[in-house]
Amino acid sequence: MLPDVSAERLVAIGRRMLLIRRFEERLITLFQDKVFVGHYHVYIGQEATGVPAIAQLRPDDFLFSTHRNHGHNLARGVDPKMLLAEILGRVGGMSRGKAGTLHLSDPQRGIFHTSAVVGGSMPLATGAALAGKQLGKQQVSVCLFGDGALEEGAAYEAMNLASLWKVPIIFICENNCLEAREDIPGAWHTTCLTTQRLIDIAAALGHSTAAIDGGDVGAMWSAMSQALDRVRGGEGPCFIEAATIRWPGNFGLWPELPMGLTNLAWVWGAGEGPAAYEGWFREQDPLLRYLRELQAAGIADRDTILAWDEAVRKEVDAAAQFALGSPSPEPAEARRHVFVEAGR
Amino acid sequence: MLPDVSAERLVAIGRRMLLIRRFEERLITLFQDKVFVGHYHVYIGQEATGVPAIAQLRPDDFLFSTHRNHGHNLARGVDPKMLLAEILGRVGGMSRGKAGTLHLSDPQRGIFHTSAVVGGSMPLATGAALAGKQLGKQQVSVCLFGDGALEEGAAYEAMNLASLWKVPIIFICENNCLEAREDIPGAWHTTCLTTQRLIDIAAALGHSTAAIDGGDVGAMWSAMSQALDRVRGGEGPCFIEAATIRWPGNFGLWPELPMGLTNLAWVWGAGEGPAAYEGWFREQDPLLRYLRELQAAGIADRDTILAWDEAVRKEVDAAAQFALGSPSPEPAEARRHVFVEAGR
Amino acid sequence: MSEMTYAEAKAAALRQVLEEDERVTLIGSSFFGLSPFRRLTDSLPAEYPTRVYKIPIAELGACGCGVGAAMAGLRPIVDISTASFIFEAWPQVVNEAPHVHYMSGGRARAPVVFHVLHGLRGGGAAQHSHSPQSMLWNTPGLEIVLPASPADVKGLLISSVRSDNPTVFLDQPVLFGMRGEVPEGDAAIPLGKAEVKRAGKDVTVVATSAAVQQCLKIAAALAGEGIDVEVVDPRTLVPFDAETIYASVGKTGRLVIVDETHQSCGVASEIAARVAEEAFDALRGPIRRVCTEDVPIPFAPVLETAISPNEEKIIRAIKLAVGAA
Amino acid sequence: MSEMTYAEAKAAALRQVLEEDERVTLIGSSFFGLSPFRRLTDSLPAEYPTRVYKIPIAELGACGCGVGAAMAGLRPIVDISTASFIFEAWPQVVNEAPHVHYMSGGRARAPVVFHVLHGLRGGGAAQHSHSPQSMLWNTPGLEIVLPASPADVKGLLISSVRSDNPTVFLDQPVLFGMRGEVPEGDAAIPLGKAEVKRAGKDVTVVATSAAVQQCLKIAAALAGEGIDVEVVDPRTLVPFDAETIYASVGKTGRLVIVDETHQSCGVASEIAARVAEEAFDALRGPIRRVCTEDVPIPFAPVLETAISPNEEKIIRAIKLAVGAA
Ligand SMILES: Cc1ncc(C[n+]2csc(CCOP(=O)(O)OP(=O)(O)O)c2C)c(N)n1
Ligand SMILES: Cc1ncc(C[n+]2csc(CCOP(=O)(O)OP(=O)(O)O)c2C)c(N)n1
Ligand SMILES: [Mg+2]
Ligand SMILES: [Mg+2]
Repeated sequence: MLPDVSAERLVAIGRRMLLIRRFEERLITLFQDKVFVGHYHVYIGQEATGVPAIAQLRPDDFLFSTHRNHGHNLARGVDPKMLLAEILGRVGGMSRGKAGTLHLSDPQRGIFHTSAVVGGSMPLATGAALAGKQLGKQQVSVCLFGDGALEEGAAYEAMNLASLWKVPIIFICENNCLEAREDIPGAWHTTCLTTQRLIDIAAALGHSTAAIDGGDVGAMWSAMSQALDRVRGGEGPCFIEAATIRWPGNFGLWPELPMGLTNLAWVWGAGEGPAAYEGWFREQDPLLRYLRELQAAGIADRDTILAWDEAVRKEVDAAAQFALGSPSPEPAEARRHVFVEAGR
Repeated sequence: MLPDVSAERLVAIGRRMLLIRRFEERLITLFQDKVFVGHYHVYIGQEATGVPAIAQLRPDDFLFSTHRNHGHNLARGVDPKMLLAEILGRVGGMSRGKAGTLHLSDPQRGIFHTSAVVGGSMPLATGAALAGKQLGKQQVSVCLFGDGALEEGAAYEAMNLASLWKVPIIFICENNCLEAREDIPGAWHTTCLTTQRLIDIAAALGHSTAAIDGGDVGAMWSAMSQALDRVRGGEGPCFIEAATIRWPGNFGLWPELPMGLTNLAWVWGAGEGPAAYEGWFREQDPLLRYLRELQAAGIADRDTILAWDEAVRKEVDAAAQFALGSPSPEPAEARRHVFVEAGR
Repeated sequence: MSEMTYAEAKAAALRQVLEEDERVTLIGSSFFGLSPFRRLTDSLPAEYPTRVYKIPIAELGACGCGVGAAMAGLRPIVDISTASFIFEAWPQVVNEAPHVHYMSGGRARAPVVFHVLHGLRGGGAAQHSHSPQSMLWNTPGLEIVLPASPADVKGLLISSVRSDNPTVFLDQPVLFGMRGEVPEGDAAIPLGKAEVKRAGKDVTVVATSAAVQQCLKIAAALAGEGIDVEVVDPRTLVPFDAETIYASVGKTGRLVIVDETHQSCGVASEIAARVAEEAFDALRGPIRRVCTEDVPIPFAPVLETAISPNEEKIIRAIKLAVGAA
Repeated sequence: MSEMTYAEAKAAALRQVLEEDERVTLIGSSFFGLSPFRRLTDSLPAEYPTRVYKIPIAELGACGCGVGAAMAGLRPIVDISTASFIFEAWPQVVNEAPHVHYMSGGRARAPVVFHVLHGLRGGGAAQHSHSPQSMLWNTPGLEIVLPASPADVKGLLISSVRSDNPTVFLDQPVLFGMRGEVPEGDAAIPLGKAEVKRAGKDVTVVATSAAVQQCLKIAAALAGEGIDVEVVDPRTLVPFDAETIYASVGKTGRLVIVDETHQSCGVASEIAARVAEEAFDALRGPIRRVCTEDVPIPFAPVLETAISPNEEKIIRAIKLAVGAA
């Protein structure tokens, strides 16, 4: 279902989703080329959750992400060049190479700090919401996290505090435990939570809740717009559970591309792909699903979509060129910014 | 309502409740006499929860308590002499004066260690239940805690683990937030939980739940016996919320005796008391409530009850004499038992 | 100057920062724990109804909220009361707050203050008696403040709240009733300046928090025996004013360190290691530490005293240091 | 004796303790994190289906369960993998486990092992690179084990599980691939015995964990320059074998300490403080520490190396110590 918004916004959403996809695909190939170290997490398969949610924020709202943060940053409009340079540990990155993939941030866009500790962002986001309330500018704090976060006690403390103080926060749980290969609703393969309806917990703690199909841009759009109305109106926290089907390349910490790069011909049913993943690219992939909806609604035809792709790929090429061209930081950089020195 | 058990058991329950009451009252006067240091918490007003719950345990079951642990220890049959000596920091105490009021334990009775950290005992008790399951002797772990524990993340992690592993555990939340002076159901004066039905949380995490009147011995008895059947049968965790009316002497950490010592004449409607606390001693006090039930059922008359009281007071006198006569430990005691030395 | 108790000076500082900056927000407000001095701040929630938040028993959540609120523009003071319970908040205190500025490459900041009451309290036993400052010192990115007098608590609390960095403010409740002179007006004391609390020539005693006052008393007594003790109070562990300590050791050649953290990897260990590294040539004898022994804290008062850095142990260490034992 | 990798020796120890004592129970089982060596223990859940428990992302709950299960009669090993996440479990690790035996006056015990992978890993950045051993050393009641070779990991892991005390077992994944001789049969190594890993007469280098192997390589290289380095590995911090270190310093008169914890209140601070207190007269020059600098861990490899106790810094410290710089 398409969100009920202008064609321009619909197009912007699709292009942003495509940018995330191509960015992450490029990242995987860069890692395979041993261009950077560490473990990392990509956002492929969850584009339909983050993009329509984040697209509705005001510039001065606050955004909190997790270890799986590239897509959220791109959705918020962070420069892909600096983002990629940071992931590669280069001085051209937003944090001059000190943060890497796990701690991407852009304070000017309300992304102050990313915790890669599972559950860690939920108290932080609640505190930012408190500031939003206190500062009187109706700023909202949005906190995205995985289903795993609800295994950590921090999540409950944060949800209780948010509810107690009635702060303007939206918790969005991206539940990616529905396996693409065994997509039985309720079969939570990677989570160890004993509940099957995550919203029950939030509801018990006084949140207004919604459970939606996280692969459906329209569903996310409307859940989010309702939640925003509610929290900006001072009615206290909302909790949205977005169930996303797990992308088959999400092998633990080091993703792979089992289907190769996404073939946009899959949008219009053409193009071959590995038989094992037919279910994914014919039905489940949220990017392809959305592009098919745009096509069906007459908003974008095949050529338009291919033209977007070309533009996006150029943007990603430029980002890669910038990042690869940016040097490693000087060793002395390591000793800067431990403390704020000014004004002391 | 009286539990459906033999008169002997009914009597034993009443006498144990009375022992707890007189023990705690004596303790308050000892503190006022500056006989011991620190802050402490008494069990007055919650006797109808702990006693019938703990009375049903097997000798080899495990029991976990909190900062408010005197009553649970006495209910389990711990020697009042050593208990009091420990609270006073004397060498005759079970832990030779090292534990004090906050950390009373009696490993032989399955009380291995008492955490005075709010929420701290819930993971410990879950682990003991795991051992109970693993060792194959059908041992059950029982964990008593206050409503405040559900404000700590530890509680949720423990409840989820217990449910996931289906270990034999009974969580008993003694919710003492119903103020005696303003006993409106749902008015949670001291807690900061946003939910008003604590069992909803446990239910969302897969527990079998029951919410009962914690001032009613019979209600507690049957909730507990059902829970024990269930967990010993390997069906996974139970969660009981026992709502107890807050005893008016429970002023934060240093209790007082605003009505003086409990006057048993209040059982049969005689005896004066401070007008401000009429509601408490005429209706709410769980000890008096239970004794009235025994009297009404013809199990104990006035003289019998007074005779119990005399015996209990003698036991408490003896405990006080023992504890006060026990010396402070030698300084060198402080350096013993940091590590198990034998068998290394 | 006016004379007041440590507790009054602390309450005055709180009111001053609340007055001067409306971003200052209290998340929890038991700054005097359960001591009778709590009356001094009991009315804060009523005085600042929109700026004081009551917290559930959720230290991790509360500290995380403090960090988040700080990043988003407030100046929160999170009160944990008993220092032992900062452990519940450890992931936020040591693995979020100190990394905000650094991981952002200097673009974000988290000017939060975590307030705790540390140390042996008489009957606190193993779980309510912690002095977590050395664990915190092992965490780069946190400022650590340990006041030891009425003037210091006022001046250092003001500077902690004004600081742009995450700061842990620890005080020892035994100091609450102590009286002393406190300067009027903006009495801020910069973080990172040690104070020679008593000048002396025979031996340097570096003491922290309540141990400072204990050592000053002992120094006065030992003066009568002809031992001239210099007492240096670092006041903040981060930033740390090592120079003042090196200068003192340069003068006396003898060093005793008195501190309430457990001995192994404690505050005294770090100070000893720095001096053994940077001022070794000035030392004329072994460095001696008087700390809480490496034992969980027992309940009974006699046991608590036995393992604490008590007067007897301090005097013995000083006498050994000056060769008078 | 047979030659094997550190990872193989560790896996062998795990199988040995599981075989010899059916109370041994695994709560979590990622003993090799995400390294390829995980294949060595991948089959444990299938081999011991009733004795291996999968855990949710709930470190506090899992560690608490380990302590509770230990008190009630099991011998649990709780695996936290990345050491940074032991902070989530801090209240159970530092404020429950170490107090069980003591608070019970010697009647209860908590023979649990907490297993973590510590240290700089290359790209772990601020939140995945911790070495919490010094914070743990500040907590009386915990045994702390830091193996540095295939023989040590096997022998120390067996003893950790057999110990009646709560024990934190930390290893550095960079060691997994190292090959070395491991004795056959019951290869248990008692906790509390340091090992002189290389004898030398010019300078004592006390190193821990992976730094031991790093220092042995450097020592071999410096031998060519005529500097004879003695490398001492304490192997366990608690119990701590200070005597072996004092004896070594007594012989060399020079001390360099190399360790991966952050410098302030780190493991090296404690060792330095003890020597400056107990073996001062043997010292012929300043004690030098080479640690991770007091900076959050940065992501970029060049930055991580810059703040780590790297080869260049170790060599410089040794040369300064022996007066060759
Ligand atoms: C406290 C903590 N424990 C463990 C980890 C290691 N870890 C990183 S990602 C991850 C899985 C998280 O699952 P989920 O929250 O559902 O997010 P997803 O990766 O599925 O998007 C784990 C366990 C961590 N980062 N933090
Ligand atoms: C983690 C932690 N934080 C704070 C405290 C201080 N404290 C002791 S008792 C108590 C109230 C507990 O309330 P509840 O659990 O409902 O038990 P009750 O005293 O009402 O029986 C608090 C906050 C503590 N012991 N542990
Ligand atoms: Mg997930
Ligand atoms: Mg309560």
